[in-house]
Formats: sequence, C-alpha cells, structure tokens
Amino acid sequence: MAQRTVIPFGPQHPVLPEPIQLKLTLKDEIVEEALPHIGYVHRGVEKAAERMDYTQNVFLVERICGICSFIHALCYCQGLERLMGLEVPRRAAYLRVIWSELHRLQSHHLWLGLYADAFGFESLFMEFWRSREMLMDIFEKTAGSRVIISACCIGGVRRDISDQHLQETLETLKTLEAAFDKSSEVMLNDYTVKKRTVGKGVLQADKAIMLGAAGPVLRASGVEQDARQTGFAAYDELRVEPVVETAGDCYARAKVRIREVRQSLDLVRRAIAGLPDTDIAVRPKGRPNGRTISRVEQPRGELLYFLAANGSQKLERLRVRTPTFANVAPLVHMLPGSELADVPVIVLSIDPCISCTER
Amino acid sequence: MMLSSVIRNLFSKPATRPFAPAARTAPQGYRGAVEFEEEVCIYCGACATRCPANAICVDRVAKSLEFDPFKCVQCGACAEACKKGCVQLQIDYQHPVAVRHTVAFHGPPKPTVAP
Amino acid sequence: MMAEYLTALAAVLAAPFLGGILMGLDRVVSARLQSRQGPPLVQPFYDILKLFAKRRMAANTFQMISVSVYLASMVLSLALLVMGQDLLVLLFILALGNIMLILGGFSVKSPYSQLGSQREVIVLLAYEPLLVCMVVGTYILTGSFSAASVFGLERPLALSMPAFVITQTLVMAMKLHKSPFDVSASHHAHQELVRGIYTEFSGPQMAVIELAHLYELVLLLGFIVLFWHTNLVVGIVLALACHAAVIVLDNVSARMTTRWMFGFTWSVGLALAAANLAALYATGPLPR
Amino acid sequence: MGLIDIARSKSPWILHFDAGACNGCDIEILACLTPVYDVERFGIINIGNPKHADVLLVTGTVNKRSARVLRNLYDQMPDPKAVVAIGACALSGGVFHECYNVLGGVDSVLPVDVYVPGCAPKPEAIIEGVVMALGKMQEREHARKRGAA
Amino acid sequence: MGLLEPLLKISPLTLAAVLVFSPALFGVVVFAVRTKWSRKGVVTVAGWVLTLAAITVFAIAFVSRTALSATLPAKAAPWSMIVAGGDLALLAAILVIAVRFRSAMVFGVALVQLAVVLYAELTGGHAAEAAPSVFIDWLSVVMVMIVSVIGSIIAVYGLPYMKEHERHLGIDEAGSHRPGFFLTMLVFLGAMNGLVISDDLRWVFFFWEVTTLCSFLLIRHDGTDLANTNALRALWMNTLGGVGFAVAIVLFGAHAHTYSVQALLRSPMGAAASLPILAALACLMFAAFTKSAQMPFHSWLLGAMVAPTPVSALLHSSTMVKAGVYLLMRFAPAFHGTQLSNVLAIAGGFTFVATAFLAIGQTNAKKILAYSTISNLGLIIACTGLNRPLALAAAVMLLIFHALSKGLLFMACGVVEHGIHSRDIEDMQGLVNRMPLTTLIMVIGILSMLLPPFGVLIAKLAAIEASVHLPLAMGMLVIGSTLTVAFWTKWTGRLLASEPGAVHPKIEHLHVMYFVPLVLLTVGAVAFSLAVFPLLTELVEPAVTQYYALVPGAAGGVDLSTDVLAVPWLLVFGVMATAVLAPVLVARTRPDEEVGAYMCGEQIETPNGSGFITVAEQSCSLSIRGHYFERYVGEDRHTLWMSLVAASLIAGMFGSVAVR
Amino acid sequence: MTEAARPPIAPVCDVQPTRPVSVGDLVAAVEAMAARRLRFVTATCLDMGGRFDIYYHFADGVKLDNLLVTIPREAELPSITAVYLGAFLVENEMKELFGINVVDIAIDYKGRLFMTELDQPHPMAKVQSGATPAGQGE
Ligand code: NFV
Ligand code: SF4
Ligand code: SF4
Ligand code: SF4
Repeated sequence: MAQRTVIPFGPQHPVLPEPIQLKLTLKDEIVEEALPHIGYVHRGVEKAAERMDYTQNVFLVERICGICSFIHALCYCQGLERLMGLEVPRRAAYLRVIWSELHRLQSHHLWLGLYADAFGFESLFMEFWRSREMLMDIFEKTAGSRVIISACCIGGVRRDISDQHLQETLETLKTLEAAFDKSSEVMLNDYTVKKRTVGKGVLQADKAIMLGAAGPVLRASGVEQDARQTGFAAYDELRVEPVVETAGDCYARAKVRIREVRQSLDLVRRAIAGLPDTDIAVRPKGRPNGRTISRVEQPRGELLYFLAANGSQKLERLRVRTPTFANVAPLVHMLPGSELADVPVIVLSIDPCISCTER
Repeated sequence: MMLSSVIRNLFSKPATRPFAPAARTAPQGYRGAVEFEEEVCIYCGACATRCPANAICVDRVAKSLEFDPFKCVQCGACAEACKKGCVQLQIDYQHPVAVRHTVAFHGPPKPTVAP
Repeated sequence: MMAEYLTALAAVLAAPFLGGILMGLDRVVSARLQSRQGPPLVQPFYDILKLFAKRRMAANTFQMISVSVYLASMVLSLALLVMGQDLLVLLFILALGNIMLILGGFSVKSPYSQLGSQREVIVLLAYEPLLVCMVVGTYILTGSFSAASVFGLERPLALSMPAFVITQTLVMAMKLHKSPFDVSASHHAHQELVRGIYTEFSGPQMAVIELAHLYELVLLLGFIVLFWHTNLVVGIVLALACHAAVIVLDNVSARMTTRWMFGFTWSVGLALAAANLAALYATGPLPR
Repeated sequence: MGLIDIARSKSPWILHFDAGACNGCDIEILACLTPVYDVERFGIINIGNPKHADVLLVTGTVNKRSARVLRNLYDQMPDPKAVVAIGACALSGGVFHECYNVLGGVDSVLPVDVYVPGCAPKPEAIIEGVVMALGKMQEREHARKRGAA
Repeated sequence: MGLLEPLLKISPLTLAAVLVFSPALFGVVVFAVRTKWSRKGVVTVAGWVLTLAAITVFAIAFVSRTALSATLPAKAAPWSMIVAGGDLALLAAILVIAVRFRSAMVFGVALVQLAVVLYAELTGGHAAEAAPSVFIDWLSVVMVMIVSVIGSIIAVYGLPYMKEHERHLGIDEAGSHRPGFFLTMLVFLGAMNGLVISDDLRWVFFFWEVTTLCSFLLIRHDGTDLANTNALRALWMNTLGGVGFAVAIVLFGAHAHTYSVQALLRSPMGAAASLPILAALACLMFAAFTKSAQMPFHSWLLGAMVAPTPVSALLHSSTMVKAGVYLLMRFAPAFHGTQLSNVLAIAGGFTFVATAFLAIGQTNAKKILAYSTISNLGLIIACTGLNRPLALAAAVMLLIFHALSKGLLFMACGVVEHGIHSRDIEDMQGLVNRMPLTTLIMVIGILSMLLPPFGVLIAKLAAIEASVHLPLAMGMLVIGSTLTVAFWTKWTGRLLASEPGAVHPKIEHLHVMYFVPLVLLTVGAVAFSLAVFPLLTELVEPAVTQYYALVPGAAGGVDLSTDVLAVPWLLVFGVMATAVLAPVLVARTRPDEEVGAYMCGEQIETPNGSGFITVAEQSCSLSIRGHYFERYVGEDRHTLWMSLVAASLIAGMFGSVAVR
Repeated sequence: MTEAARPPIAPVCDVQPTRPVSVGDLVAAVEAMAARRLRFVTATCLDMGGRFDIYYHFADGVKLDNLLVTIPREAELPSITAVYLGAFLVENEMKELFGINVVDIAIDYKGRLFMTELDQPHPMAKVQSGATPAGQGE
C-alpha cells in the first residue's frame, strides 16, 4: 500500500499556457507532494541585459513577459532614471500609471478567464476574454501594439495619448465595467464556482509572510502590502489603498483581483481626469554609476529590479525578482492535501507567470 | 447569473469579427511590418545600432543594408533612430511565410574620391 | 420480425447522420451561448473523416479491440431500442461498451488515460443506478422490461415519471462529458487530465470513438423520446429540450470534482428516482 | 480523396507549445479562441494533446530543455502534421539573441512549415499561418501518396 | 437416449456411495502411500472417478427427468447410532482442537452444540429412523457437478501448486504435509457430496460438520500463527452455525416429527407453518449465514485466505460456502410467502452491497476475490429470499457461473502469485506483458463476473427482474451490481496496463497441471455462458417450476423468457464477436506506429518502464496506483457498523418469525 | 554605497538601508529578520570577480531592509531556507547560475534548476569556477 502515483503535470499541459512541470505524488487523487520543475522558458535575460545597452534593454526587459511587459519597462526605466538622476515629467508619470493600470486590467481579465478555464467554466473564460479584447483595442490604439506596447522609455514615455483616445478609453471602460459586473458576479457567487474555490489552497497570513508571497496572494491572506504605496510614478498623488481579503483561499484570491479591477478602473479614470499637461519625456543623459533598487507593483505583485552600474555603456548587473518567483514557494506549500482536480485551480490561483519567473 | 449572460449571448450578434476578406485594419500608429525606402537610405547605421534584436545589418563602407524580418520585434526603435525617415513601420501586419528570407539592398558604389 | 430488423438497420444507418447534425448543432449553440460564431453545422463529420485519414498510432492492440467493442455496443443498443427490446439488457450492453472503453484507457500506462479511466469508472457508477431505476420505473408501469411494452402505454411516461426526465437529462450530461460532469474527459482539452480517458486514442481509433459518440447521442435522445411515445413530435421536442438543457447547463457551470459528482447523483439523483419510484409503487399498476 | 482533403482542411486541431516565449505570443494564440476571433468557425480546436493534434504551434525561443519536449511532442503527433512557428522568438530568437540559454529558432529543432513573424503577431496573422500550414501539409501528403504509388 | 438406458439401472445408492466415499478412500491411499507419483496418480484418478460419477448422475437425471431417491433399509444398521456417534465424534474432535489451541471461543461454542445435540438425542431424537436416504433432484445434480467436477479440477491443480508452495517454505519431500492435505481435500469433497444428496437432515448436519472440520484443517495447513488464529475463527463461527442447525433439527423433530427434507417441504409450510417451524427455518438461515460467510460472519472467509490457494479456490467456488446457500435454496419453498423470506432477501442484499463496497478499497487480489464471493453469496441468498421461480433460477445460475469463474480466478491468482510473488493487484500492473496467457485467462475470468454475455450478468439481470416486488431489495441489487463494476474494472485495468514496445510479449510456460485446469474452467465459463439460454430454458426453468410446484400460489415458470429471451441474442453475440475479432483478424490491425504514452512531452524509457524527466533533470519512472478510496470505503471505517447492521438484520429474521 | 548612489529626486519613499553581515552571522541575522516578521523578498548576487556580493532583501510594507554578505569565490554559503523556505528558488538559482556553493537548501535542485546537463555551467559567473577552471568557460 505504500505505493504512490507519481506523475508529471506539465510541461506541455492544456491547463498550463506556459511550460512548467509539477511532479505530483498522489494517493488516489490526493496530492501528497508537489515539486516544481522549471527551466523550459529560461532565457538568461539578466545576462543579456549586461551585454546590451541601456536603451535596448528597455525592449529586452519588456519582453520578459507579454502580460506585464509595460510594468517591467517601467520598473527598469525608473531604476535607471534614479541612477541617472532624471526626473520624469508629470504627464509621463501619469501616462505610466494609465498604461500600468490598463495592463493590470488586462492581466486580471486574462487571469480571470484562465482561472475560469482551470475549473472548466469555458463560457466564463470566453466572457472575460471578450472583455479583455476591449483593452487590447485600447492598447492598439494608444500605443500601437496589442501585447508588447513599448510605450515606456528612459526619461518618460514614447507616445502621448490624444484627448480623443482618452475619451474613447473612458467610453470603452464603461462598457467593460458593465460586462465585468456580470462576469465577476458569476465568479463570486455562482454555486459551482464557489464549490471549486472556497477553502481550496489555503495560505495563512503567517505562512504567506514567511514563504514570501507577493501581490494578490499575499493580500488575500490578509497582509496589507502593495508596492504602489511607495508612490512611484504618479502613485504618490493617486493614492492606492491595498485590497485585502483574509480567507487566504482561492476564492479570496479571486476576490482580491476582482476588487483590484475596480480599483484600477477608478485609478485610470482619476489619472485621466488629473492628467497634467507637460512634456512626456526628458532626454537621458550621462553614464550611470551606483546600485539601486526599483520596486513597482505588477498585476501579480511586487516586482523588484536591482540595478548596478559602473559608469560604462552597459549595466554591471540587472537583477529581476518577479512576483511569481516569490509565489512558487507558497504554491509548493498549498498543494499537498488538495485533490488532483484542484491542482489547476490552486496553481492558477497564484496567477503563475513562468516567463517572468525564469526570465 | 451566468444563465442570463449566456442566454443574452445566444440572442445577440456574436462578438466574432469577420475574417478575411473583410478583415479590419489596425488603427493609425500600429507597429506592423518594417519597410525600408531604399532610395533615401544613407547607410548611416543608426537604425542598426539601436535595434535591440540585431535585425538590421548596415555596412557603412559597402553601403549595404540587410534586414531580417524574422528577427525584428517591431519595436520601432529603428524608425525613431532614422533621421532620413527611410525606415517605417506599416499599419498592416507582417504576413506569415513558408520560407526564410531577408531584405537586402545597397546603395550606389561609393564614388571613388581621393581623401 | 423482418420488419423489425429492417427498421433497426435503417436506424443504425441513419443515426450517425442524425447524431452528427445534432452534435454540430450542439457545438454551434454552445458557441452562440459564448457569443461566438461557432463552427459549421457539419463540423463533426469533418472531424471524424479527418481522424479516419490520420495514420494509426497506437500503444497496443487491445486499444483497437476496445474501441471496436465500444462502437458495437452503441450500435447494438440503438438497434435494440428501436426494436423495442429489453431495456435492462440494453443497459448492460451499453455498460459493456463503456467498460471496454475504460479498459482500453487502462491498457496504456499513461498517467492521464489511467486517471481518466479511474474517473470514468466512477462516472459509470454515478449514472448506472439512475438508468436502472428508470427502467425499473417502466417495469412497474408496464410489467415488463421491454421497450415495446412502453409503446403500448396510453399515458406518456413523462407524466408518470417526471423525475426521470430530470435524471435522464443528468445522465445525458454525464455521458456526454458536459460540465459540471466532465470529470473524466471533455470535448476540449482544457482540463487537468488533458483528454482524460481519450488521451491515448488517436487517429482512426479516436474516429471510431467519435462515431460511437454520435450513436450514443442519438440513443440518449431516443430514451427521452420514449418518455413521450404517444406523440412523436412532442417526444422529439422534449428530447431536444433536454439536449438544450444539457448544453445550457454545460455553459453555466464549472466542472465539478468526481467526488462531488458521485455524491450529487447518489443523493439528489437517487432521491429523485426513489421518490418517483415510490410514487409509482403507490399508484402504479403492480403487475402480476 | 477529395472528401478527406476537405475534411482535413476544415478540421485542424492544434497543439500549442511554448518553448520559451514571453507569453505575448501564447496569449495571442489563446485570444484566437475567444469570441472576437473564434477560430472554431474554421474547425480549429485547441486540443492540447499531441496524439490528437494536426498542427503544432510553437512560440518562443528554444532552449535545450524545451527542445527535448518539443521533439517528444512532435514525435507523438500522428501524420499528417504541420508545424507553425509563431513570433520573432520562435523564428530566430528575436530580442533574446544575446541570452545564453537560447538555441535559436524552432527550425533548429523541427522542420517548420510556416513562419509567422511579429512580436507578438496579431491573431489574424496566426490564423493565416495555420491555414497556410494546412496547405503545406496537404501538399506533402499528396506528394507522399504519389511517392508511395 | 438408448445408450443411456443402462445408466438408469444404476442404483442411486451406489452412485451416492461413489460420490461420498470414493474420495475419502482415495484420500486414505494418498495418505498411506507417500510417493510423489502415487499422489499425482491417485488424486487424478480420484478426480476422474468423481467427475464420471457426477456426469452419470447428471445423465440419469437428464434422461429420467425426475428426482432420484432411495433409502437404505432402516434395519440394515443402527443408523441413528451411527449418525449420532459421528456427530459426537466430530464434536469431540472440535473440543480437542479447542483445548489444544487454547481457544475458549471454540470450546464454548462446541460445548453449546454438544448440549443441543445431546438434548436432541435424549429427547425426541427418534422421531424417525435415520436410515441414509438419498434424494437427488436438479438442485443436487447441479451441486454434485460443481463439487465433483470443479472440486476435482482444483484438487489436480493443487498438485503442482502445493509442490511449489512447499518448495517456497523450504519443506522437503520427506517432511511434506501434502499427503494429509490431499486427504483432507478429498474427504471434504466427499462430505460436500454427502451434504447435497442426503435427504435426512441429521445426515446433512453430519456432513455439514465434517466440512467445518475439514475447512479448519485446510485453513491452518501452513501452521503459522496467523493460519491458526484464522482457522480457529472459522471453526468457532461455523460451529456456532452448527448450533443453529442443531436447534433447527430439534425443533423439526419436535414439531414436524420428521427429519426428511422432502417430507418437511410437503408438510404445511410458508404462511401455513407454525411458529416453531418458522423458528427452525430461521435457525437454518442462521446456520447458512455462517457457512456462507455472510456479514457479520464474513471475517472467517477473509481470514481463510491465509491458506494455500487451492484451499481458497475450493472453499470459495465449489464447497463450503456453497453449502450454506444450498441449504437455503433447498428450503426456499418452505418459507415462501413469509415475512422471514423478505427479511432474508434484505439481509442477503445487504451483504451483497456492503461487501461489494468494501472490495473497492482492497489491493490484495485474494481479498478482493473473497469479498466478491461473499457478495455473490449474498446475492444468491437475496434471490432465495425473493423466493420466486425467476429468482431461484437466477440463484441456480449464479451458483454455477460463480463456481466456474471463482475457481478459475483463484487458480489463476495462485499461478500469478507463484509467478510474481505477490497478491497485490498493484503489482499485477502490466501483467499482460509478463504472463500473457495467465492474464488472458484471468481477464476472461473477471469479465465473466461482470459483462454480458457471461452468465453471472444474465443471472443478475434475472435477479433484478425478480426483485421489483421488493423495492428495498431491488435498490440493493442495483447498487451492489454497480459497485461490483468498480473493483473488477480496476483490477482488469491493472492487468492490462501495458508498456508500449512490449505489445507482443512472449507467452509464458505453464505447468501442464496448471494449464489444463485453467483452460478447462475457462472453456467451461465461456461455453456455459454461450449456452446460457438453452441452459436456462432447458434445465433450470423446468427444474424451478417443478420446485415451486410444492408451493401453493407460487406457480408460474421463469418469466425471464418474455423479455430477456426475446432479445436477439444471436445478433448480439454475433456483433460482439465481430467487434472483438475484427481488429484482430482484419489485415491492417497493427498500428503504423507504436509510440510511448503521453507524458506532457517529457516521456523517456527507463530501465524499469516508462518514465519522465523531472525535478533537477532526474528521470523518474512513472508509477500509477489505482484508486482505492481508503478514506471512503476503508474496511476499518465500515466493517463495524456494517456488521452491526447485518447482525440486526439476522435478529430481524428471528423477529419476523413472530410476525410471519 | 547604495545609499550614496540613491538620487534624491525620484519620488520614491521606500527606504533602503543595507547592513553588511559576515557569512557566519548570516543565518542569525536572517533569523532576526524573521523574528521581526519581515517578508523575504529575494536575494541578489553580484559577481565582483574575486568575490560575490550577495544582498538579501526583506520587506516590511513599503520599506525594504537589506543584508549584504560578501564571500570569496570558492566559499560556502549557508542556506537560509531553514528560516525562510521561500528562498529555495533563489538559492538554487545562485548555485546554478553563479556557481556559489550554497549548502543545505531545503529543496535542492543540485545545480539543475534552469538548465540541462549539457549547458555551459554557471553562465552568470564572470569567471567560471569549480569544475571548469577560469578561461575554459567559453
Ligand atoms: N510574475 C510576473 Fe509578471 C507580472 N505580473 C512580472 O513581473 O507576468 Ni508575466
Ligand atoms: S535606414 Fe535610416 S538609419 Fe538606417 S542606415 Fe538607412 S538612413 Fe541610416
Ligand atoms: S522594429 Fe525594432 S527590431 Fe525591428 S528592425 Fe526596427 S529596431 Fe529592429
Ligand atoms: S515574439 Fe515577442 S511576443 Fe512573442 S514570445 Fe517573443 S518576445 Fe514575446
């Protein structure tokens, strides 16, 4: 009877859009141990960033991930600006917030869809992704691309958003919100959904801190931390209250993200309303020297860049610590004891982004 | 809840966009395929230095430019760098192809002027 | 006798076409419920033809036997239903097919096919009692297990056995692997078991399975038509309504776990069945 | 013959593997399934299982680990089959050419039928790529038949 | 027909003597002449003799179409003394065993039985002379066939098995326990035959107790502590059942004034029976429950699996447990139409469901088989409780098919056990690659318990049909049959789970004395299944109709014919056979390509089968364990309450006597 | 050093003190962080040629608190996973990419977290250490 089922879950697996393998040890269908096996999308971006020059790096780091790409660029630019001693024009800071929050919206929609798919709710997946297309249209219009928008540059942003586009964005967001009301209602109150999420993959606040969880995973466990509180970009003016839930289960994580969608909608509107009329970029100057840390809040949590420069053309070291990287340990902790059927739900509940994790 | 949504969907027009031939065009400013205007190029190489993907190769001496659309990530850095407006990103996306190919052109041979 | 066989033959020949169209309709309606345009109506035929034309790739020979018996059992069951034969026998033949498919899934040492088979066993356990109870219901009414005796009733079954229309719809959802019961396999692969029990069947074998599904669909709907045999039009409408209900259910619910499904059918499903049976025992004509 | 050709071209089931992409391309593939692009109208289903798939969509740069998986998956797809490489990464390594864990494009591991350039390519481009790949697959199949005859 | 004429002339008593005593005689020879060859020869010959005798009985019954009966002259010997002496001798033996193994339980129960037997002897013990009388109707014929043919096959199978078994235990020829073993086995067979052909209850009781003793000896054969404990448990439980039997005899003697079963059945029975008679019937049921290992007495049969496999095969398929259900079937007309009968159906049905449920959680093949046996016996008992011609027909068919399939499965299990040194069905994963022939046999055996067109399923079908009038029992039958699917399917799945690449494995070599018995039973299971309908209509139906002729108001033949028989079985069998054979026979069966299993793209072949690459680039071999749901169906969670329910159902049986 | 490089103008309010500790004191210092219920963020390793600079970042809401350990190239580095299990990934990463000998990691990938056997060892290291002596790395 000591025998256990040991199976690979991934790398290529239809519930996982990205390759990661969990080595699952099961008894019947109860998970006894889950170990992640990664490295399928490891590229070596940190090293490449030491070989490419400062401006090229912007394009490199935003391709660490296609979901949270803008914020990667933002984090990098912000760190470099600090090393170079640049002050970003206020309009640029506001535009950065707008794009960041739109990114968060699209990322959360994407996640809500995938999450619905993880427990087999195909039509809900479709609803969220249909809404998400509205956001993609906004990106296409305002930044010239759907996915990698390349809107950030050192010293500011590359493009301005015209008033007309701002208006259209507001309109679109209105439609989006209406659709979101309906779909999020299902996500929060549907019987079958609750059956699949409530009480699954519980992470206590204490554990969340000790395991170093980040973002919604951390906040769903009742820890009030959000890197936007540090006031980067224009968040010093557009104050953000962290969204906190206490249950620490999959349901709470969904709820945090749903509430964050509303928060983001509000932030975009406030940012558009308060958009100052200044330049959108300053020219980068000088060769940076020194070490700094840049922290921003990604849809999945806190992103940390450590930059070390030595006054040359190229960076001495770029360290990227992404939120999913931090959430792997909590995941390993959450899985044992759950059913196999809940594995996708729990895995998805941390909103894993492997390309970010492995860089 | 979901019931009302799906029923509404059933009786409204699908959200599906028509595909070719009536495919919709991208909005102004979309970063699509990269195209060069051979005539205006001065082979200064500014685009090549800025290109993060090493998609452009400029030989300033031989006055030739080679562009590999398979490497290009359509970031637009080249277009920003080119003072001659020689390289531009089209609105239309780059279409799939079955074979690898590159774009290459070169300028008139350098007039042999003694320095 | 001869006529019976000929009708059965006709049904067996016509079923794939009917089933294909119904399956196509299923997919179109599902798509429309999701605000999509959806595939063409004849998509299932394209799929099956294509699968037949793929190279045979198998892990062992037993898989081939298992799918062929699976198909045969579906075809036979349909024929038996049309011929008005014993429903209990029909159910066991149906189960035979399913068990062979499960064994086919077990015969490959692949994690997903194995787990899918394990779950399919539970799915079978979940719906089988409901089916048998329904047949017992007809027995209480008619004093016989044969489908033909149902034809002889004056009152539509649906009136005396309303709860079984519901359980039958549940069974249909389970057998068609629709949400919330798509635990062992599903028609799209976005699930933890990849394609579950179907994972290791490929090409022509998969085509045979898909073909058998068409028969299964017709058979399941045929069961429901039986509930209103007095007026075939009403019967067909009822069957289509149940099918529609299954499709809608599929689109308004998440996939549940095997454990939940089993608990649900054995509590709610069996309670419904038992209540209706009790009513039948109390009022129905107990024969002999 | 004719009927089967039609069926094949109307029912491409796809398998998607991310060999080291940034997610951008993968999401665009997923977007193809959603209401706005709805590829099911062309009979395309994301089947997620190599044994049922006709077309393999590969995104991202290839490293040694993912190359192994890619090969394995490709080998488990029954013929006739096609491979579509999607995005600059899958075509050449794209922006990651300087990275130490990048072997290059997908064609360094598998025979690629169609290349879909872009970063990330639009869903339209991806659909176009799949359709193109089907054409090539048919051609190859016919050639094989002729060769066998 | 003409050829068979002379057969009719053979006296039933002669046949009876052959059936009952020849095995014992051969046994003594085996015991006395201790050589390998004599053992092989004698056991085989004994098997043949028994088989031939059984076939003769069958032929006679078939030709004459009536029950055979005969009685030895009452004056020929002091029969009552003999049988009483026999009973007492057996009890003395049991008491000695109890003392020797210091088992208070056995001792106590045996004492109680002694008291009852003595009471019977001292009081109305002489209501009738106990001259051996033989009554052989179809039920007896079926039992004799099962005991003699299948029993013999198992005995022959036991020859190579026990040799290997002792080799494993390191016992050499000189110290071999085999002579005693085969003696017991053969005596056992004789006793079983005696049990089913005797008409006098006192003789039945005597043979009944002989089987109890024999089974004790066989279970403790290996002499380990566990074997002793389990054997003692079997002993006390069965002796307890014997108490019930003895009480029934007392009651019958006092109130019906006869011990002849046939006479009893003709006396006012069923609804017309008096209270003591009903109580006596309830006591018989109790006895049957112990012997047939019904809950809560099932533990003895589970424990009996410590014995060598031939013993298990014997106990489960053709002897011992079948005695209990035989007794109930024999007396079924007597309690027809009573409340007792209904409670019996429920009690049997309960064991059927409960043990099928418990079987799901088992990985030990023999334990699964044991649970399945108990479950099937429960089903048979439920059928006797349902007590209608159709139900009894189902019971008879179950008797036959279960004996075939179970004998087959146990023997196959034994072969596998010697092949892979494990009884765990998890270890049988992919057995099809290692022992394809045995696996094929085993799979046929399992499927014959499970699928149409095999007889067990047809019998279940009939049982369900017969149960519609007792909704509670019907519910149990439906649920029990469904649960059965779970463990059989899982097991078969384990057997078939094969690695790619080993698709055409080499067929293993089987000892001829393994091969022949296995093949015989396989062929038997398949042949009888194919012939299930003729069997039903030609043999079982008339017999059952005849049987219920005794019972007023229970007329009517087997109504299965109306529906189930109307099914175009030829078509069904034809299509199924085509479906199985087509892929094998049609030229293009071989796949174009054989590929490994899908493992998310990381599959590799490791030295011990398929595996995958995982954490830290290590390869890990894939391991898949079946689902056993210990959390839900675990024995330790459920046995207690189930036993309590079963016990209260038995109490209910006695209670229902009062309310009729 | 980090302090000096921090430009005063950026509107970032997180304070980033860095405290150097010796390798021997590392685990104790980390335990102290744990006692303060700080969240482990990550570690950053810099290859400074002859030595490694390793930062451990901890967060307390908006504030960061960092430890800096400097070790010679071939030295052993104790794992902190006994205190913060969450550090297992980053320690495995350092081990693989920089070739730092991190000992006693709770879940040890044995230097095979990201890459396969055949790849160049320790690609992030400026000097290839261990099995591949300097100069043979590329
Ligand atoms: N993990 C991660 Fe990202 C985010 N959000 C970030 O740095 O997604 Ni791809
Ligand atoms: S394209 Fe523009 S930047 Fe590039 S070489 Fe020509 S002129 Fe210079
Ligand atoms: S668009 Fe970007 S990647 Fe493409 S050629 Fe220009 S600079 Fe290079
Ligand atoms: S091509 Fe661009 S979008 Fe696609 S994976 Fe590569 S970097 Fe990401």
